[in-house]
Amino acid sequence: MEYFFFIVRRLMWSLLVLVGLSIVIFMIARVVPGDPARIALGPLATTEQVANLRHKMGLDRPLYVQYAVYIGGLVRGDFGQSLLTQRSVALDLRTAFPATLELVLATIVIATLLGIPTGVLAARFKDTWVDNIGRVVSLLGVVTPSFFIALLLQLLVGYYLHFLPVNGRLDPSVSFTPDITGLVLVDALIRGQPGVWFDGLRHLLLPAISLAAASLGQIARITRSSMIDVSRKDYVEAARAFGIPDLVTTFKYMLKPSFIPTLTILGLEFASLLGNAFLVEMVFGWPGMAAYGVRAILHKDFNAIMGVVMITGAFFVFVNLLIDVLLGTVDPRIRIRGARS
Amino acid sequence: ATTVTLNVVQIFGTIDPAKVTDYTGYMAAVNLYDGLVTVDKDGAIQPLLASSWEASPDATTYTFHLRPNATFHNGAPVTADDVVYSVKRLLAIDQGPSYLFKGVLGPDSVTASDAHTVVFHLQKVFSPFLATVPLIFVVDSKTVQANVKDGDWGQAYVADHDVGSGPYMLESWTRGSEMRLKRFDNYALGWGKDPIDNLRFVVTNDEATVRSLAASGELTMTSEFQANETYTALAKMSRFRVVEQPTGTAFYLKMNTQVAPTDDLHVRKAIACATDYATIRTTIYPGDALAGPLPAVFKSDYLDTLKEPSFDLNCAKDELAKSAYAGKGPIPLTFTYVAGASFEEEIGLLMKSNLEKVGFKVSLDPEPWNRITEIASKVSTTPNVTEVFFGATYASPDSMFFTQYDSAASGTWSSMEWLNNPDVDKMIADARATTDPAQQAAIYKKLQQTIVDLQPDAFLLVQKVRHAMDKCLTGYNYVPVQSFDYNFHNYSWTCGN
Amino acid sequence: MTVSGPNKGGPVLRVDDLRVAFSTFDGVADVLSGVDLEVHPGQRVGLVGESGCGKSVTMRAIMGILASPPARVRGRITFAGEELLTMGRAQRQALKGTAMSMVFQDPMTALNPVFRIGEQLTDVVRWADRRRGLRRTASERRARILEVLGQVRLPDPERIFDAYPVQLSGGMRQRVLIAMALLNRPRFLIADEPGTALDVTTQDEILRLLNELVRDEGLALLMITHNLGVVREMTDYVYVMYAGNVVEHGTTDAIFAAPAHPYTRALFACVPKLSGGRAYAGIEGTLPDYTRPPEGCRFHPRCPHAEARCFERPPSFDLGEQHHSACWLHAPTEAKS
Amino acid sequence: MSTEVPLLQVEDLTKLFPIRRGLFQRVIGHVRAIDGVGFDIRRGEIFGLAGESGSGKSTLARIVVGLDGASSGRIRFVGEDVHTLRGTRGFRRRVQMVFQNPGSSLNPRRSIEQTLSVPLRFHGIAPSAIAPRVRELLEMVELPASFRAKYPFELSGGQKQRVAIARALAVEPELLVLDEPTSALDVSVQAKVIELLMRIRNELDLSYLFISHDLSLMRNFTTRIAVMYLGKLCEMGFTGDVFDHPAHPYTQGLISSVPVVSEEEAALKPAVERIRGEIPSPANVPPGCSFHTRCPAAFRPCRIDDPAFVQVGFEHRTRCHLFPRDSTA
Amino acid sequence: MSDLALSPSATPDESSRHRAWRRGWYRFRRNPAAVAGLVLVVLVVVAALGAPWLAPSPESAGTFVNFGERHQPPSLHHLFGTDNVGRDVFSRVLYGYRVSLLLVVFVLGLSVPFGVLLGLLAGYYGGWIETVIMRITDIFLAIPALVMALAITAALSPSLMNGMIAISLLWWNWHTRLIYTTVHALRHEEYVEAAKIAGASDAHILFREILPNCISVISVKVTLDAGFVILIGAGLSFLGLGAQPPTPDLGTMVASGANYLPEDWWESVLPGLAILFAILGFNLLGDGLRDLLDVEVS
Ligand SMILES: Nc1ncnc2c1ncn2[C@@H]1O[C@H](COP(=O)(O)OP(=O)(O)OP(=O)(O)O)[C@@H](O)[C@H]1O
Ligand SMILES: Nc1ncnc2c1ncn2[C@@H]1O[C@H](COP(=O)(O)OP(=O)(O)OP(=O)(O)O)[C@@H](O)[C@H]1O
Ligand SMILES: [Mg+2]
Ligand SMILES: [Mg+2]
Repeated sequence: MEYFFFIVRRLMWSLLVLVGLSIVIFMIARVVPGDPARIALGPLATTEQVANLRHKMGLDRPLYVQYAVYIGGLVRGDFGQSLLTQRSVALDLRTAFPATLELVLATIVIATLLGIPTGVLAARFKDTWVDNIGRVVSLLGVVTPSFFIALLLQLLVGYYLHFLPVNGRLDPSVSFTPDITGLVLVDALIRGQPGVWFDGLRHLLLPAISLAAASLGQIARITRSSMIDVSRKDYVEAARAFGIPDLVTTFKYMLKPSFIPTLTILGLEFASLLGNAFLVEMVFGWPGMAAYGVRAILHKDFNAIMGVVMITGAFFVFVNLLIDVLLGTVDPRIRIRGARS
Repeated sequence: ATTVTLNVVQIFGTIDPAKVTDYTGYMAAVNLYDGLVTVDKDGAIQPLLASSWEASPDATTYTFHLRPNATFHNGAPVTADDVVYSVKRLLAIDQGPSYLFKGVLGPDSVTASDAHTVVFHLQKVFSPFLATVPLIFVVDSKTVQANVKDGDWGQAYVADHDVGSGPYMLESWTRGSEMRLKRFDNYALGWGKDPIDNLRFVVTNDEATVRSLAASGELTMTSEFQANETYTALAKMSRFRVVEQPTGTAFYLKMNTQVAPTDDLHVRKAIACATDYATIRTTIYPGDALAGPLPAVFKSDYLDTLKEPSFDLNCAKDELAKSAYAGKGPIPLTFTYVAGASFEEEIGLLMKSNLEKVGFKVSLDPEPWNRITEIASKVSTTPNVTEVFFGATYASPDSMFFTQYDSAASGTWSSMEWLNNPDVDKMIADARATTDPAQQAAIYKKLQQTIVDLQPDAFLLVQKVRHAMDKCLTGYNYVPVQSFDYNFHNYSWTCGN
Repeated sequence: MTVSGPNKGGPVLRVDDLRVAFSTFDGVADVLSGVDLEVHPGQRVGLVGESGCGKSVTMRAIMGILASPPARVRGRITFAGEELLTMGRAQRQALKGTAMSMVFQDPMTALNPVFRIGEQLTDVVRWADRRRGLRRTASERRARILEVLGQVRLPDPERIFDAYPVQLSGGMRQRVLIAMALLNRPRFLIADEPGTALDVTTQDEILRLLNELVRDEGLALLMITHNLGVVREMTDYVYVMYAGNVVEHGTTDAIFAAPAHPYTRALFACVPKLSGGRAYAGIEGTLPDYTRPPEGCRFHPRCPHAEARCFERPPSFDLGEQHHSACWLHAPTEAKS
Repeated sequence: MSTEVPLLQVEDLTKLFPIRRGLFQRVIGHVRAIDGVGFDIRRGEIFGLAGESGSGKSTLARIVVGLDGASSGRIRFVGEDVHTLRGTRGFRRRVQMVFQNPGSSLNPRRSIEQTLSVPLRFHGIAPSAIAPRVRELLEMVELPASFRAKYPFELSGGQKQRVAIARALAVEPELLVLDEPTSALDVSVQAKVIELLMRIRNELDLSYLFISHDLSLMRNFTTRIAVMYLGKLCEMGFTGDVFDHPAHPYTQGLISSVPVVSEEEAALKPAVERIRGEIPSPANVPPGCSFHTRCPAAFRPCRIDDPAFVQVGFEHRTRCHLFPRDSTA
Repeated sequence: MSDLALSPSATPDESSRHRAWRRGWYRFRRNPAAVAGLVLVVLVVVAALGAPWLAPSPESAGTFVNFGERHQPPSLHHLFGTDNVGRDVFSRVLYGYRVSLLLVVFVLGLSVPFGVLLGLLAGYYGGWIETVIMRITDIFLAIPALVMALAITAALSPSLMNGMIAISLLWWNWHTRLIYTTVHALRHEEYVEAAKIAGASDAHILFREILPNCISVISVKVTLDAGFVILIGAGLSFLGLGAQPPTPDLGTMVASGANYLPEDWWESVLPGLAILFAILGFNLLGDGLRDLLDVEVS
């Protein structure tokens, strides 16, 4: 019960964070020099046309009224009109978000599937060559700018080896609209189109790897250090002293508790993953939210900027909420006491 | 089926013909929609939905006779009522090209005299009127009316759906990444041999991506905005050829004539002299010489006695010495170009390097395009110098002069000179009120000389349009209006399927 | 108090000249420099000494849980006639938690917080079974666990089985730790300061429980503590340790009756007595730095009786009646004179 | 009974800590960390406070030195209400504290001199007088003057505790609160520290509030002793009386569970049944006599009524139904 | 473990501070990664400070153009080749380090003191001060730094200065959080309470007792941050929102060089490696310091 309250409290707090976020971003968007009405009307519009549109868009009303209107819209899932695409931002995001989601999910899968074993191995063979290699690889992942990895991969795998495609989500010859979940790989499976699935995978690989490098490195590092921390705990010594085999001690008695710090830090790390997605999507022409957002920013498309930031923030907050729930499943202390220890 | 894949460097904002303003938007619109008339490669007006038309002698009434067999993509016939509705809708929404018709057309100016005849009653004489008609695209009034929400003239619906009669139909559109069109079999003008069946516009301004798309065989045609290196790289691939044509688009350094220091004619002349035209034209951005405000494609109105400008740092120093700002240390100068366009940046760097040699202190401020349109709206925020391309929106020198130099048009990116010169204004108005081509030409030639003397711009070059395209793709011709050259009805695929 | 003689078919555990060194920044820390001790079947042996004197290191060396760099272990540890330090890894692993078992000190940290008590105990049984080739069903194992949980007088073993450590109080966890040690019916048990983290009353209870269990099961016990009172109440035989050396050992009665070594005597003098009287004083100085231990008797820099001889290491002198002291004061010649 | 005003008077002191639960973390109850505690400390005396972990000893100490406020009740220092004194330099200066953990009671980043000069600086001692005073303090706790420049990591536990004592003495307090000052030390070190404390008290005429759960130590060190259980005093009296004739079953149990090193001591332990189980959570104090859940002598009334704190001998009081109010001698 | 065994056996003439440093240096030296990090950082700093003397073509960092020598591959003459306007990439990289370090100094100089101060206040005082500060911090933490920096620079119009301001606006919260958790753990340390009893003022306690104990955490975090600030800054300029031409910014160089991939790879790959080196250096150094000072900074 306390755990349930804990989650509910986190949920409410998340909502509050989002409200705060909306205020911050609304302020930023409104102090931006630039007139949305003029932008909407295009370069040749007359002053009179601009004034009319400003009125129609409510830009001549006091700031708090504008904010109230905006929030009112948000509650109904309405992010307003994009100036650039001339249609509802919500609709734009509905196509852009799944693309980003697919990329981020693939990234997380790659990063955890490779990162955790790397970290565990490095901790298990601490100070040996296994550890050294693991540490170098994970450090390189962390310190290399993701856009640089993306460029290098494009260069090596795309241009020189002609191994994998370097642009977009699907081959131009493939005509497929992911209209069920929005995720190409999932929708292709549902629709039973293995060709499309394979093509989607080929397109997904390089962006996902570029993006995963940093998270992978971070996961490996955290896993390693928390495994080492855990390995100094009495209960690990106890497991050893009771003759429980090394493998079981490592993968059961050490790994699970070491998930606790790993998960906690990953939640925060997720923000930088989303940030990097912005760069990687640009490099690979991935038609996701980040590409949409950067374009919105470059074109001062206010509603779109706010929409992107809000969705990104909500995504981040949601993931952290999810992590809290996961933490609860890993750590009975949270489940029982209903608080992070 | 043949598919043409080409890259566009900006995203499609809207495909609503009443709201389209930009080059990219017209690429879609010209394929999805038809106007009453259109423009050919020489800027001449050609029949489209209207098979013929006539103007009243006083040039205030135009009557268009519609083709009887034209249908919209949903099969409904194109009627005079659709035309009337389309104009009303354009004026009511008051975006897109509607500014062209301010004071020329009112909501009741257009009437249908029968199912296939439309009459335009102009509110005043406007000689370039016929040249503006290609921008009025006809929408299927029934479908639009059926989808009106809260009196929005169907904006929400038309934003996503094609309601035109053009040669291609919208198949799918992923905003920000690609748009696919497919051929409209029952197109009124019919189809010749080897038509293009499918069109795919891929949005990317990344040179590397364009090259890799080309290398992998995905790309049929590039945009006209690629970097030199890309054209060179593609030309090396056996599949491609680079098609190059002179255009009606000129590339200017627009100088703000109302703020220091570019309010001084000598400063402007100094900048013009310090411009390394040859390097720009040959190395950075291939183009033809431009002597004055008007490119040479406007043959009959072009003043051919103007001298090509030349790069001369001594001249620049001399002019600067004559200016009011001389002798007070380096003269600060703001210089803006479109962020992300590498050739514009290169020109900026070149200009900075040369200008600083003669006594300026240049600050380079790349800005995104939208931001440029924004800062252009006020004298005080308009930079001293801005790199700007300008091409005619409709096939008349009026488009070049009015929009750039008339004081009535100031406050837009195309008039960042803020010229505000009464002589210039008068000449433009005179030309508009004349229907006699010879008289018009005389006025335009005088106007060109006047503007050159005022030096509101450094005239960099006439753009050459360059596309790398598959050798099988033929039919490309430059059209001096918007992106009308991307009307794929004119193209064919000569290699069979 | 049962006094079990040292020679009932040989010792269960015999430690000979155990030396443990750690490499550290300051050099090599010679923590244990030749520890000898014996534990006989059914005997309860105490290992007592100040904090940092090497008690836990001894325990870890015996259990084989010293991390091998930085520790270097030499000497001989014989368990039930078998040499532990040279035996195969698997063989040694097989002994842990079965024939020799241990009770951990800190009930708050020795249980894994993210697994249920039952699961942790089951693993202990399961892996021991596997190594011993024992085939037991899950329910048999569970029955055994519940039995032992009952043995340590935990109320409602079923509930404890399904509980997480956080749900138990310190005293209950300490009982679980004892149960864990007893699960596989060991012959020999090491307890490192059991219950010191608990309150006096609880500690008292735990010690009594342990004492009873050891006696009922006929176990040999090596009890590590710094509390002389506990030693007196819980053990039959005592080793007193100082700075990595056993300085005195003998039956509990003998040592408590007449502590011989100056260190032991000083230690006794420090203990406040329930009878009051305030007659106690500390020991000057501190434990030596193990990287530069004093030569000879390691206690001599703090010893009021120190003399030239003390720069040589004294052997263990027999004081009779199972009482030995490693001090030159008790050298036979000296003793006679 | 002396007529002199006691140094410290604690009257009916209560300290509640809120317990928050549920969706909005509302206060659903209170931990009664201290519940109606009253005692006096006389000038020059060593007053011992014993009890199991969680019984509220540290909380009481913190309130006495003014680190925390009480929920209700009153503390007087030399007759003056501490609420009016609290926070003022005057009171601060007169009551000082030594903490339990020598490892954490010295700031690892500050040299011994810096640590010792803090109280001096903040009690208006002239900067020039600080250095000599520091030296004097070190000498008082039997540390060489060279220790001034050292950092805590270079000191042994006993040495650190001496520095902590020196810091407490810096401002010449009258009462020193010692919260388990030796429980983290070895017996050998403990003996030295206790010796020091005794000497200082004699020299400076100090009074101590000495908190510990080591009863043997209490027996040797304190003048009077109070035993606390779940926030309440259950027995109080002169040390000798309490040890020789423990009245409360809890006190008896405590004493009997002390491991001792000699037969002679063992004989002193009351032959009573052991105390069972562990101390209940102060968030959930049993009704009636709070000890009844563990008391070997509990009978019906214990579960219902909270016994009064009655006199069972000369200045010897206890809180147990075995001693009804009228049995006062 | 007891620290008794480690206590004073050093030679008497050696001050204890000195000994602590020596011991730290010994541990540091035994960590090859940390030494490598130190070397890299020193190289980067030397390159940045010495750019005018080390760069073969210092004018390349300024308004210089030479269209005759554009896109030259690496050679002895141009170690890293030339870029699209014929500037020497190597020289620009050296100057680029100046920009990166300027960014680091500015951002951390602005945000660390601010963040630390807030963290101290929130951690020490608790109550509503804590609630307000930490909740605001949480809001800022919920926004990916790069995304927010993008939005802010877009608002302020792109330039190096605005980029720095944007990043600073986002950076403080990490320090607030870190210091808050540290202080939160420290505020009930007995030495803090002892200082209170001794009558010390809040300012004394905050800045003399608590702050010094946060220094190792802060210094490790700052070192690691230096790398991440460079990383974010590079990302920002990669998108065209950071330093503007002709400022020799490494991120911008990668971005504009990317237009000439794959043929003229050196224009983006070499500046990219240069960024990598700097970040790697700070990270290795930070990790080394963390091991050395044994602190937790996540
Ligand atoms: N892994 C290690 N590396 C270096 N030195 C160590 C290590 N483990 C223990 N020591 C040292 O060995 C000495 C003895 O430690 P040990 O833990 O055996 O003491 P103890 O007698 O158990 O003390 P306590 O009563 O405090 O538990 C200490 O000085 C300690 O510093
Ligand atoms: N700040 C606090 N908030 C809530 N409860 C508290 C707080 N401080 C103390 N308590 C509770 O008050 C009770 C008494 O605690 P206190 O520390 O005074 O006990 P103690 O007798 O000193 O124990 P120990 O011997 O372990 O030091 C405990 O149950 C404790 O949990
Ligand atoms: Mg130990
Ligand atoms: Mg306490």
